[in-house]
Amino acid sequence: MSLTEQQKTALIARLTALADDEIILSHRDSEWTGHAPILEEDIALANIAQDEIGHALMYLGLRSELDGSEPNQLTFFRGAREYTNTQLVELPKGDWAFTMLRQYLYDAYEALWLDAARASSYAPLAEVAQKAVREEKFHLQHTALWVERLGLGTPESHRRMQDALNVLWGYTTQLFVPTAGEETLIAAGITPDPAAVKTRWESLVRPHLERSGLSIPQGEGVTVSRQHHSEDLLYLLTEMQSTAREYAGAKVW
Amino acid sequence: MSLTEQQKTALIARLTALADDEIILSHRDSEWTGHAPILEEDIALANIAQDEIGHALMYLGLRSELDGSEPNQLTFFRGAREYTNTQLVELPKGDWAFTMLRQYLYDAYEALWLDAARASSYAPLAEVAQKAVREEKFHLQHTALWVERLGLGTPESHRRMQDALNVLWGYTTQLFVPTAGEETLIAAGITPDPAAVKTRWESLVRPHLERSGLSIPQGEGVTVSRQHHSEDLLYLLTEMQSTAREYAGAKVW
Amino acid sequence: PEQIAAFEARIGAGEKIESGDWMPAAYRHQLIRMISQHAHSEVVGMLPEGAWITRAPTLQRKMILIAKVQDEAGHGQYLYHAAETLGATREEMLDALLSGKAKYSSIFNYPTLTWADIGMIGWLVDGAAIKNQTMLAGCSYGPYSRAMVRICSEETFHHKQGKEMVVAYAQGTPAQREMAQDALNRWWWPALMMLGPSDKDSPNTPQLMRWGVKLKTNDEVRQEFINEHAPELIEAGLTIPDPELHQDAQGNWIHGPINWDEFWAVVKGHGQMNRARLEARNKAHDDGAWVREALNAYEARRVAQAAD
Amino acid sequence: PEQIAAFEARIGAGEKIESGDWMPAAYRHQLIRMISQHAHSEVVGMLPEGAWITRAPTLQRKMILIAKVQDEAGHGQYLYHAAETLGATREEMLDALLSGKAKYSSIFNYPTLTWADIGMIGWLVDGAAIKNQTMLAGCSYGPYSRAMVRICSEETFHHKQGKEMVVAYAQGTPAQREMAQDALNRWWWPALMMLGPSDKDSPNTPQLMRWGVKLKTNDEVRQEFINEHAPELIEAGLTIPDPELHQDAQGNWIHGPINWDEFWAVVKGHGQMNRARLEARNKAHDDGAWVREALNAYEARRVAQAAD
Repeated sequence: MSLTEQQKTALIARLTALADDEIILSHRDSEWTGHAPILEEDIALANIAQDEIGHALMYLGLRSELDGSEPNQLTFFRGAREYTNTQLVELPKGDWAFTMLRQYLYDAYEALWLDAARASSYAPLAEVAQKAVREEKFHLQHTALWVERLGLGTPESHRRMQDALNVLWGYTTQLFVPTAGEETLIAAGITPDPAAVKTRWESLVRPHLERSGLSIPQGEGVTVSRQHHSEDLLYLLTEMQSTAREYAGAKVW
Repeated sequence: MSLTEQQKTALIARLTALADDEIILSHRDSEWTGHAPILEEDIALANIAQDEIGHALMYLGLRSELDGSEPNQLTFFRGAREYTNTQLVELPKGDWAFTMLRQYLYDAYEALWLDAARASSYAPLAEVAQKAVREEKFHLQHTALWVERLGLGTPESHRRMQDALNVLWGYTTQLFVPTAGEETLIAAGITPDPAAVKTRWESLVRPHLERSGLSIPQGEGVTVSRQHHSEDLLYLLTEMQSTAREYAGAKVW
Repeated sequence: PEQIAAFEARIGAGEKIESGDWMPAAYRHQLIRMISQHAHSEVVGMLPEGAWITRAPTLQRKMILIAKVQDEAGHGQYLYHAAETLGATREEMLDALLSGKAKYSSIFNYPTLTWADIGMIGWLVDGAAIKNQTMLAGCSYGPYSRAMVRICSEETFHHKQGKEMVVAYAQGTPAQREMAQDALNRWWWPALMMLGPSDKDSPNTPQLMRWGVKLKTNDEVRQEFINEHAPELIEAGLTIPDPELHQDAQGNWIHGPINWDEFWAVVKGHGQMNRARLEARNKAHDDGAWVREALNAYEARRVAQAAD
Repeated sequence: PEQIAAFEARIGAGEKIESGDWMPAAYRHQLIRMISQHAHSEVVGMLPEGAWITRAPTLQRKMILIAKVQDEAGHGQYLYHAAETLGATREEMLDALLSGKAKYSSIFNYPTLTWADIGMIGWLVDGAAIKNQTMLAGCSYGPYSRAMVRICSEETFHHKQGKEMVVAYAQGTPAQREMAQDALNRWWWPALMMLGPSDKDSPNTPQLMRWGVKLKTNDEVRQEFINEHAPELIEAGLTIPDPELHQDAQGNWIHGPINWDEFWAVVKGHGQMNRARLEARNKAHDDGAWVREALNAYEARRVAQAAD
């Protein structure tokens, strides 16, 4: 299919949002490298972080085909005000419960989004979704098990998981806020309807959280657009972009 | 007096070392702003941090007269490998005991160095030392009292002070390591002999630490030159220089 | 009722009420609420600006910003003292802040994302605060009124510095200009909102005005703020992010509709930084507990020794 | 003594000793020391490189670096397993690391200060490690020898990547060239030293060679390392920071005097990062205690339920 200009603009926004979430979450996961509670998890989380960067490159690659943008330029030379990740992924890494629960909530969302995107009418997206969904389901299995083990482990691990859920739950709402012009993509079957993904997501994560002994908080979530960020993103980007910006003239890395 | 080329080079190195210590320590102190244990100390430590930047500007001003260098250019566009601060001041801020004890050890050194520098044969240095020594003695009074209060306060505050001293003591040695060519400055009475400052420093701080219930650790200190840094300095500079480097073309701030 | 009449007569005559004077419980209560909120705002307000001390672009700007944040800590101190004259204790007030029970100005729940925000906060946020504080300097409670006079003169200095910064950046490199405009885009509406809900949604105002605690309504103060700042921002070459903004026949600058939903969402805790601000204050308080204990123990021992 | 003779005969015949075989206590002890030190080095070695994952200049480099550090964690795992075959427990070994009793390669007490350090570590530090590991792959203890074979093939890949990076930067922009040269200035001597003290200061070597644990002396391995790397570095356009370096008549590259005082100072804890490295490992261990407890509790419950 060939995209209309309107669809192209909307798809660029959605792909960038997807990539930005992966880039920022992968950064938070990388912060654990060398500091995980067991050596096996240094390995597992490094694996997840690697796949996330792979996905970011995949989404930015699709974007590049649409507008000729350069993935590393977008990653290392946009400021906090231009990033369109959710606040969920920019929150500081917290403790292991926070990290595993955030990763679980996010993996469930991404796995279901990709699962639906396999049916995209835009073939390049359908293709990559087909490939990425397998990795994502593997992450989901890993983090779902952690949620259960920590939720049901000791009173302390349960308390930490519940604390993490109390903070994180409201932020998940933003994952499902449509990006600019997304309705035209949904209408044309190019990308999944976030509302439908949310329904499936809720019916997946709610029972698992409850089975893991956790109570899901009430109240409204964060519904602002992905342009809104906390100071945490600024600190993250300062670090992440420091080398690229210091050697801005470099052609080869 | 007019300086020989050799003296000029050596004096530039010494002034830069003095300024670098102030810039880095002031950064560590600023990290407490808004996070001090009592509001009164937010104010007091902000005051110290301000004076330190004032001193850095003073030393870099003297350097500027010698080589036309620009203080902000030196501060915001040198990398970790070019900074010549001691490792003492780049260590992460630690707890309040660590911060107050480091500040005390440093203030005592700077106050005594400045006190001796008032007799410098290089008039511009003698003049600024005369002025700065008063501020420094005020800082010293403040931090000396904290050392005593925490050293003698509760078992916990005493333990934290002793832990801090066990880490910090070895790093103080580097404050007194001569900078490149400093012997020519000492011979001409331009700057104080670090060995003499060290003798006075020891006879000031050792009894005060002991009076505060602390035991001074044995063993060799850090004697490497001021070119050697830890990764902590890198992280500090990434943050400190982020704005200046992002807007490197700016003429007016 | 007789006492109330006498009290209201004193206020009507422009007298100041002092700490020991009789006052209605509701007056005392409202003042403690307002003054402690104000003190909390100074203390929480140190966070968004304090975060940029370590990122200031020059040594001179770094010194100025440290001095500014230090002033804010000082303002917090005076204001806690003023509230103490009404019988509140610093501990009660801090507990209320740390538990999330007490409010502070919602403006500090917005993030500072660039260095230009430091200038813009000085110009707009301090500018709005000054309008409010100038009014409160005339309020009926003496200690609050006097604290306001002192605070206002320092804030005026910060306001001037902030304006100078933004004006310079608006005339600086393209990147600086863009940074200044972006800061205005993000701070304009929050600055308008920080002067409080529209009069029709501000139930306390009439009572507070009768008691001389407030001398003007929120909308009046907001109008003064816009009338001063709108022309200056335009003069600086910046675009105010309100397409409906215009001057009316009386010369007042009339703003477009304010998104009060956002205001209330932020007040209720949904701003980007609400959680982080309270966590930072709580962490500072918790991490400082052993220090305060040590100070007390040392002091108690000193007093005991002096008594020997 | 008969057993020892038989044991030494097996080694002399090139046989591998396996986990259940009889071995002298000193052989077991030396191997546990060496293998666990080696495992600790992999684990601590994650820190200086891991710190740059969040600072890599491109997404591709970031992925490669994560993969590399992940490999190091994997090497740590194999090596702990190999040491376990000799009766050491992971806990004992970790305790010895965390308390500072066990050593790890001193090279990781040097700081990584620029991105070029990541390339230089791959090229020089992994290059030196490979020389050592290739030798150890032929060692007499089967599990260690097999772990070395596996590790060596991964390290060879890292070595190649590191070399490619540095060569590219040496031919890059002036700033990149300067970064590469500076990295060489800082890592050259530590890389030479990491192959261990000079033979005359290495008292264990003769015994270890007789038992087939080491097959070459430190100085022999060092010579191999320099012979390979010196010409490649020069070819890349970099200057090796040793004015006395030269090739002798046999074609060996002869280095100037090594500052062994620095080596011993760093070994004894006076490197820039010794304290930080141990603190980081201890913090990770302490912060992870509740997680490990929860895992055990969950697992115990699962096992108990399965038994029902």
